[in-house]
Amino acid sequence: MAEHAHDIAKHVKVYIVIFAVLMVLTLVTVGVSYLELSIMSAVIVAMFVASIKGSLVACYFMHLIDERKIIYWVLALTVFFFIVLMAIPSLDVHSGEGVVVNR
Amino acid sequence: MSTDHHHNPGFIAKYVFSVDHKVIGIQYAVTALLFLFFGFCLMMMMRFQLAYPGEEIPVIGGLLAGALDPDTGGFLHNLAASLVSSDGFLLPEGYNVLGAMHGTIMVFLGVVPLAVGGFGNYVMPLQIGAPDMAFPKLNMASYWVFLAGGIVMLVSFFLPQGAAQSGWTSYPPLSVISPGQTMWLIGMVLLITSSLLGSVNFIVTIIHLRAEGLSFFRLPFFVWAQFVTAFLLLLAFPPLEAAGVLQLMDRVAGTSFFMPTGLVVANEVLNVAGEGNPLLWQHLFWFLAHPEVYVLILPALGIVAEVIANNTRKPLWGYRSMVYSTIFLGFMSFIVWAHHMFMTGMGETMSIFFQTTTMIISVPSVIILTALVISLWGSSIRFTVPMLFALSFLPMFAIGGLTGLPLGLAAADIHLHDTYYVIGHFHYVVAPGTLMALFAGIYYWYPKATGRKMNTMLGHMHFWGSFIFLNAVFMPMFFQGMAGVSRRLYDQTLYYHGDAVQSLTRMSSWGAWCLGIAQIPFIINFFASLWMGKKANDNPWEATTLEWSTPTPPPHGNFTTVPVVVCGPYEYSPPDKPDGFTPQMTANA
Amino acid sequence: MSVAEIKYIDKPHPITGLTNGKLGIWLFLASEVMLFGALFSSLILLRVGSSDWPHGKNILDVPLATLNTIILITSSVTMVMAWASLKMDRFDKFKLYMGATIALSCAFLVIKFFEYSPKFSHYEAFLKPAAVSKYEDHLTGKASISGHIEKQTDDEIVFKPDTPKGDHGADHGAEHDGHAEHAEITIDRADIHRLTSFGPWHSNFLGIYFTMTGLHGLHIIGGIVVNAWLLFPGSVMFRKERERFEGRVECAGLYWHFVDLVWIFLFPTLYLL
Amino acid sequence: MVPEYGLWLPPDISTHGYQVDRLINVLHWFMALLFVGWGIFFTYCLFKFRARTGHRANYELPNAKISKWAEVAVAGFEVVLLFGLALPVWSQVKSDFPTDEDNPLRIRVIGEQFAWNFHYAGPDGIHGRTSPELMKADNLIGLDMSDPDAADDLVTNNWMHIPKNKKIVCDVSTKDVIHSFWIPVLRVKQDAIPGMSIPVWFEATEHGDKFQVACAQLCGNNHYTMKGDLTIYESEETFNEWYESMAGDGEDEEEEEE
Ligand code: HEA
Ligand code: HEA
Ligand code: CUA
Ligand SMILES: [Cu+2]
Repeated sequence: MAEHAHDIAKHVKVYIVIFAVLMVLTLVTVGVSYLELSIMSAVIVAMFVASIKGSLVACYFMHLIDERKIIYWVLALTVFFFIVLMAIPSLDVHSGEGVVVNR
Repeated sequence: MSTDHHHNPGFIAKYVFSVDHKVIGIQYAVTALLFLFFGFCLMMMMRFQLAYPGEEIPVIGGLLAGALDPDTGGFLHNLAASLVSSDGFLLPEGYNVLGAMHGTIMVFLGVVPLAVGGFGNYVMPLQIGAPDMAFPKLNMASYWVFLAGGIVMLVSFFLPQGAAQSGWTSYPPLSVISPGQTMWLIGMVLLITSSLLGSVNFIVTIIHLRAEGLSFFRLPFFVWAQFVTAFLLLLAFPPLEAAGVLQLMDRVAGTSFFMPTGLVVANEVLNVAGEGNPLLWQHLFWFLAHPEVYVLILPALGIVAEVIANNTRKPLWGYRSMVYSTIFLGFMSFIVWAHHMFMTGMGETMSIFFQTTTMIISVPSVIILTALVISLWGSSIRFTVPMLFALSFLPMFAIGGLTGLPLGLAAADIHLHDTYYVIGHFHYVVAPGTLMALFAGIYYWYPKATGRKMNTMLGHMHFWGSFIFLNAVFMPMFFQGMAGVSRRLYDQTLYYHGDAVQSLTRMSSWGAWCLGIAQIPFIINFFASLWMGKKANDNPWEATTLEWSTPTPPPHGNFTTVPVVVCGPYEYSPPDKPDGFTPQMTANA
Repeated sequence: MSVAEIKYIDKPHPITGLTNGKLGIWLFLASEVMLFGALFSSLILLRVGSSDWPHGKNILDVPLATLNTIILITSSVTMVMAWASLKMDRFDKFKLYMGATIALSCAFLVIKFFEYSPKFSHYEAFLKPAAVSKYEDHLTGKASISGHIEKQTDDEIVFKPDTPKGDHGADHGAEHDGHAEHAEITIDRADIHRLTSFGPWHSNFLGIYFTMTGLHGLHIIGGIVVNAWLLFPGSVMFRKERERFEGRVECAGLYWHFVDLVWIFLFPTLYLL
Repeated sequence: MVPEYGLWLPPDISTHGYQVDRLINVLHWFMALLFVGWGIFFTYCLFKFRARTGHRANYELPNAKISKWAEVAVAGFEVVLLFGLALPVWSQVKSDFPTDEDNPLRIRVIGEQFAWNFHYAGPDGIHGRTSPELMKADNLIGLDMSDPDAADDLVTNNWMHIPKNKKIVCDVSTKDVIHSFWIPVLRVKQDAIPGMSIPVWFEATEHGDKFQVACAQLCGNNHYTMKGDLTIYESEETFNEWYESMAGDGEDEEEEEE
């Protein structure tokens, strides 16, 4: 938010650190992909790293870490519906009694 | 932005590319009314085929058949070729074109733009005491993108492939392999974009620009309805946009997101990669389309609440529970979508979940409707024209809503799914329901927008005609559906059960044409009153909400004094003024 | 007519603590979450339902994409630095950082172009089941051969196949296989069930890859337009309406970080898994 | 004999259909009751509280406990409907598939634009292999005649034949777009989803040859013509007689009959 110049200067230091961390994590996830992990663990690791990177961007570059309440509310609502949306594939694949025919 | 108000804009800037929410609202409303009318005309043609299968359509059939010749047909040629045979009767593909475009136009180009774009834009900022929308230019952009979408849809009729013909639901693989769908998808992407721009604007405006003293629980119910609606549009539309992009890819880039392996069309194996999933579309579509139906109904409920409060001369009963119900309704509407898909072979757990949520979502509707009816108790009802429309909304929405219950129970849906019962159900909520509420809104706010009242006599003619004939159109559909007649059926007499109820179909068609005639007084009234209507003062209905405390028609910036709100929205007949009312806005701040 | 002013354009609202623009951009981003959410959901569904989902690394160019990831993250940093410079009253630095952001985004698109274009000249021939054994030595997939077309006639195709599976040193993306020393082979058209380049029509994997990265690319273009406006014509606002200008830069930044964030998820899901 | 069709539900000739009908009927009585009760209150208000001289609106809100009770009652009734009537039927229709002991007749139902194909397994009870490449005008479902199981198979086009009093399982699939397999008199409806084969089961309690199979989902221009005939035989014996007479006809599929 509207801070004073020296606050911003402090922010800038944080940005640089985050930048470095993001770079390292990028290399980590690329590196891990060459390890030939099983698909399950590969997905978990990749998504874990991506979530950390994503949260860093959201929290620090987008300043979500000290954002206003109302934005949290909007995002909470969105996240809820996002999860519902993500449930669609599982609803579809695991519960139907139809048989997939791969003719 | 705000600085623009200081210039003296020219005609174009003032009335065409205007950033004033009132002008944009009127643009939206008029465009939407024209689309409604157009959508209705499509349906009147279809109803002829249904009533008299395989006969020449009177007048229009001959006209179009005359345009079949590519040399003399001119721009009508493509249209005619996609609709009629050389004998002037409707082709099966023509029937499908009309049906798909009727649904699309009514929902996305008629009711939503009228209810949200029109009434929302015009009335909401006034009711919250705001000078304009938070982002006036965005507001203008949203209208023009909407219009572009509408034009794309209209133009598609005149292209060689014709307009879309796979139903408004556009289920693949049919939609991917049938002509005309590409334009539909492009049009939809534009319409969705327009709605997104609009909804951001609505939410910011309602949160930020309320007048001093106008707390959330002093908002008129109409504003609440618009608020929840905007959230539905904001969060439910993007998945359809995604689905639309995927379907567009399937059509133009040859992908097969919705096409499984080994499809055989006309004994040829389709040369696509395969491995797609047609149900993915249905999930994404209904993820939008169920919230969408509440987008159709919530603004209507808002209008009805305003009109009823005003004409009962008494505060609304259960205002708070109505507000909470609306929020709950909006929230729940995101998790009932698969009740449109019970017959796709979903698993039992999943169907139990969606049956339960569907039953739950009916409860807030019951609460809202009950509150509105109890509001009549102890009141003093003025049967003005808007009030007649608002009152008739209640029982007809109740019929539509109640018939949603059998559809929501999968076992009953086995028989009713995709029959005319469904058509009956949702037309009772969208046509005798929403449409009547929108008419109420037009009669109610017309004096504010134009400074003149609409004619009461013509209004009564319009009301009784519409009321009677809407029921005549849609009531028979329940019996048709019960008997087992499928929807989207070009000729039901081929079936034993369809032939048995053909007389009902015919009755319904005559109802539709009479309904058309019943609109004539309205159209006359709407235009003639601009010049000949009785002059109205600033507050002809003696109403409390803010839009009636500003000059008629409201100036740029809406208010001449800074509005300060001192009380709730419906202070009619308060103890200190038994025959009067307390406006929300103090006379002078 | 002071009544006509729209409030909270430059100053935050006392209760929400936000300007109109900032609340608006967050709502817009919420809708964007749902847009990309739906696409990710589709991707998962398609992948789970597929019998043979390729490993992104075998088809796509991971080094280029890694480079692009680095570029995009850097551009996010320069973007936030541009905003910080404004706050610290360094308009010159703002211009510098903003210029860097735009340059990086353009670089991203250029690299994307180089990533996309070879796909359209690289082909895969899916063989009919009966013909698979005939080309045993050259198979690159279960029943398919990928490579470049050298010559084609009505009933034959002269094909320069990629290094077959199993050969070592081939796991670094098909694009480099143009260099692989491999003899040309001739394939009977009659043996081919489907011949396709590696465009979106190739398979659902490439379909969703092109759709999602393409849509993401459109977002990048949108960001470039906005940022360029802020850097050139828009920057006169800095002197006239300072707060409002800062607000706009902040909103553009939020949007830009979101585009970056989407990429952070796209990159592993498409390229690495 | 053409069954009597009328304004309400079509005749029901299935073993499970009465439950569907009962649910629909109970529900409509409930809806009618609610609507009428609510309508009486509504009309009474319109009359009693109309604006007239000497009548004035009352600012005080009525303390309407009754509404709470009405709402609770509605919700309660919905719960009863859902758990008492609707879900049991649904689970019977969807999960209680006939077991091997019931020895059901399995028929593959394959939709196409614009016809229903019925694929019978014949005496061996095994459906022959099919493949999309073989689907041609003279072999609509692409039956692979090199598969020995296909030898005694029979395919009918737009004409379904089943015996009465026998459990039937239909595996519903489609060649091209989505269709919906619907037999109104049997209270059976199942969408045919491309890429999937979805089973439904039923048992007929009447016989006759004037029944119809419909397509309930928009599937293209001639969706409306996509109807088949349904003949229900009095017993399994008569059904088998029909089967043998068809199999002996020496149609394409049966040429390799021994
Ligand atoms: C404005 C639009 C609108 C609204 C509000 C609704 C409301 C509801 N709808 Fe409807 N529906 C549609 C529009 C709408 N619908 C459309 C367009 C389709 C078809 C799409 C297509 O396939 O093309 C459809 C289809 C549809 C289906 C799918 C049918 C099928 O394809 O087989 C289902 C199934 O569950 C359903 C259920 C419901 C339910 C349970 C409600 C509930 O919300 C209703 C709740 C209301 C009430 C219960 C009545 C209220 C109260 C009273 C009567 C008062 C009585 C009270 C007291 C005494 C206290 N609808
Ligand atoms: C909001 C939605 C909406 C509305 C209002 C309507 C209104 C009407 N609908 Fe529609 N309908 C749908 C949405 C809607 N419909 C949908 C989604 C489908 C499914 C499509 C599909 O299968 O894919 C459908 C399908 C559908 C069918 C089934 C077709 C089939 O399955 O084969 C039928 C059949 O009769 C029908 C009839 C009507 C009629 C007679 C009206 C009447 O109520 C119309 C009344 C209209 C007016 C009275 C116009 C008023 C306006 C004016 C007079 C303008 C005046 C202008 C100025 C003053 C400028 N509709
Ligand atoms: Cu098949 Cu309709
Ligand atoms: Cu619904």
